[in-house]
Amino acid sequence: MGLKEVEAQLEAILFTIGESIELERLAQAVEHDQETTKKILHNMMDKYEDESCGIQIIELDGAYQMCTKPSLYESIIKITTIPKKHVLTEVLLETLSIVAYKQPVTKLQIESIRGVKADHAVNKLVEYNLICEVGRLDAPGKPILFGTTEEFLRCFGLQSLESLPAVNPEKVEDFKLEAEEEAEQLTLDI
Amino acid sequence: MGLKEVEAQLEAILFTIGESIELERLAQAVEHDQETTKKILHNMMDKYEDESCGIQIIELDGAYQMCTKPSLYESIIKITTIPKKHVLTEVLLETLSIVAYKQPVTKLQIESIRGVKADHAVNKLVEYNLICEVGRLDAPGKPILFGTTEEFLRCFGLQSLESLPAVNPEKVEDFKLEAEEEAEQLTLDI
Amino acid sequence: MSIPVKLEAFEGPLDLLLHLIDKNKINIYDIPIVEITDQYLEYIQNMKVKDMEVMSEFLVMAATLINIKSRMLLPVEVKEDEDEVDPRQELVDRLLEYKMFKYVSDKLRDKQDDAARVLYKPPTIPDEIADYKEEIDVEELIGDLTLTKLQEIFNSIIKRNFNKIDPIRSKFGKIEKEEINLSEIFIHIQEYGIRHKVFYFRNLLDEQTSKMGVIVTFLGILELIKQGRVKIEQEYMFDDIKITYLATSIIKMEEDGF
Repeated sequence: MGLKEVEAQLEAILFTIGESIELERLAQAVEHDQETTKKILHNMMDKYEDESCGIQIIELDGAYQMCTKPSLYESIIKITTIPKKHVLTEVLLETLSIVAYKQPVTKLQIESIRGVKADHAVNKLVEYNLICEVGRLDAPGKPILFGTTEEFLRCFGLQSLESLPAVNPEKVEDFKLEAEEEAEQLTLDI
Repeated sequence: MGLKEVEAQLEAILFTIGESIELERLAQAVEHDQETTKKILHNMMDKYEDESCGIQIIELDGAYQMCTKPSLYESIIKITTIPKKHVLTEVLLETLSIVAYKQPVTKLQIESIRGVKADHAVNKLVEYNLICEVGRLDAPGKPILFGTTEEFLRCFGLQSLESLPAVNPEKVEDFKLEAEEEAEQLTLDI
Repeated sequence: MSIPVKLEAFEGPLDLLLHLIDKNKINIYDIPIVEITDQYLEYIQNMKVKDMEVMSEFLVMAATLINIKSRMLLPVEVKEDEDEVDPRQELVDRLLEYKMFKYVSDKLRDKQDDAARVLYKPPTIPDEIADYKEEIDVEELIGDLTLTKLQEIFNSIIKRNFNKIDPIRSKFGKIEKEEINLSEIFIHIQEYGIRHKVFYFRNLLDEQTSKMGVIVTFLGILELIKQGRVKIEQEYMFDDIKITYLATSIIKMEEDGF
């Protein structure tokens, strides 16, 4: 089977399914190994970069999904209404960031960072399918551990957790240096 | 606006809508007259004829729709029939054990025992035919009561629910005592 | 100092603290604890929400601040081989961590806005394929899971639930506002006494519905005996108490009356 035909197969599959599909399943469907299938997919992704293309393929933690390019958003909403996404309040977003960067994390750990109860926020994020239970902590009471979902990656345009915005370590270092300098002058002038 | 960009717009629109859409609306969206839009569409249709393309644009009575090429039907069937890997995760196991020993039980009751939403787990277990609806609770909203299936009994070699080993009530007492002892310990520490 | 911002606007104690630090333009590593604590407490006092849950979260931080403040006021015991730890250090660390998460959540919000511009297509799987129901091999799914193991899982859930319950606090009843006003009841007894002159203790109790009401009424009578304003007689044990009201005026309960 020629390369071109495999490309056509993958395109048709991704179009029909609409949702994300794991590389493993795609490889099985086109009867190639995962390595080859991945190469073909990335080859297609390059082709879609052409400015005459309105669609693209995105990778989500080893799964692939077809979607439109962000630059065409305005043209699309001209003729169709897009279902509203969940609006994340400050509380939800802060809680979500903690889960994203600290995962797997328990509710208690989230609460100790934010200084407030997290029950409501955690439940809402689970309901929105942005975080989910990933296991239990081996500690008294076996508290639930939470992690982020694939939907989280999709909603925030992330390929994987590695592509989370980096917390600028330099910035934190700057703070620290500043503080040390001041600490030297520090007297008990409270 | 360049021709290429219009093509990208049309592609993105047809992809998102999924259904057929009249030439008139397409022309409005891309801000060109119908004649030009039609020409661009037919140009795209020619391009899609390439064998590396899995999708095509079809014309239906003055309307256009994006769909897969009929030759790729087999591949699409294949992907939908590839068996997915099913595993009983920790979450599913816990939920199943609650249903087994507390049945008949509502989703809300499961949630209050586990402390998190149970929708996903309950749906999965129903899909796996391990639990099923066994009735409705006579309470506001008439919530569904879940119990284990015959398949569940068969798999565990049980003749009926009665042969399900009951949770030892003494053990429950033990837990209570343990918890109280720990609490006393705590007060001593204070 | 007037409080321009409502406390409800803050996500929690750390949020409020960061706001104060920001507003006073002070270095997070060198927090003037006295000043910040005073301002913080002022905010709490002006809190509109009297929700215990919310309030307690803010109060925990207030206690922490006061603790740091008092530690800083105490003379530092100089030990030679020990590094002097600034009492504020832990608070600074917490604030920094919280600040960092606020910072990344802003970044995530931007990412979300960008990602929302990408649109997806609902599945368009032909009906005949969509109807295909995958056979799930339940036996394979269950694998080596045994009933004993399932029961162990259930037991651990139950045990976990007992652990979750705070055995001390779960026994606390609901805290309700004291509806009984001592001085009001005290005056009420005297009014009753003036009207009836001679009556029985039980008559007074008819109007009291709660246990606390009964106790307070009893205490009221004791106080009146002490002041020589009533005379009481009881024929035999557990018999109703006959009360004769002697005074003609009504006195107010002394502040430290009870």
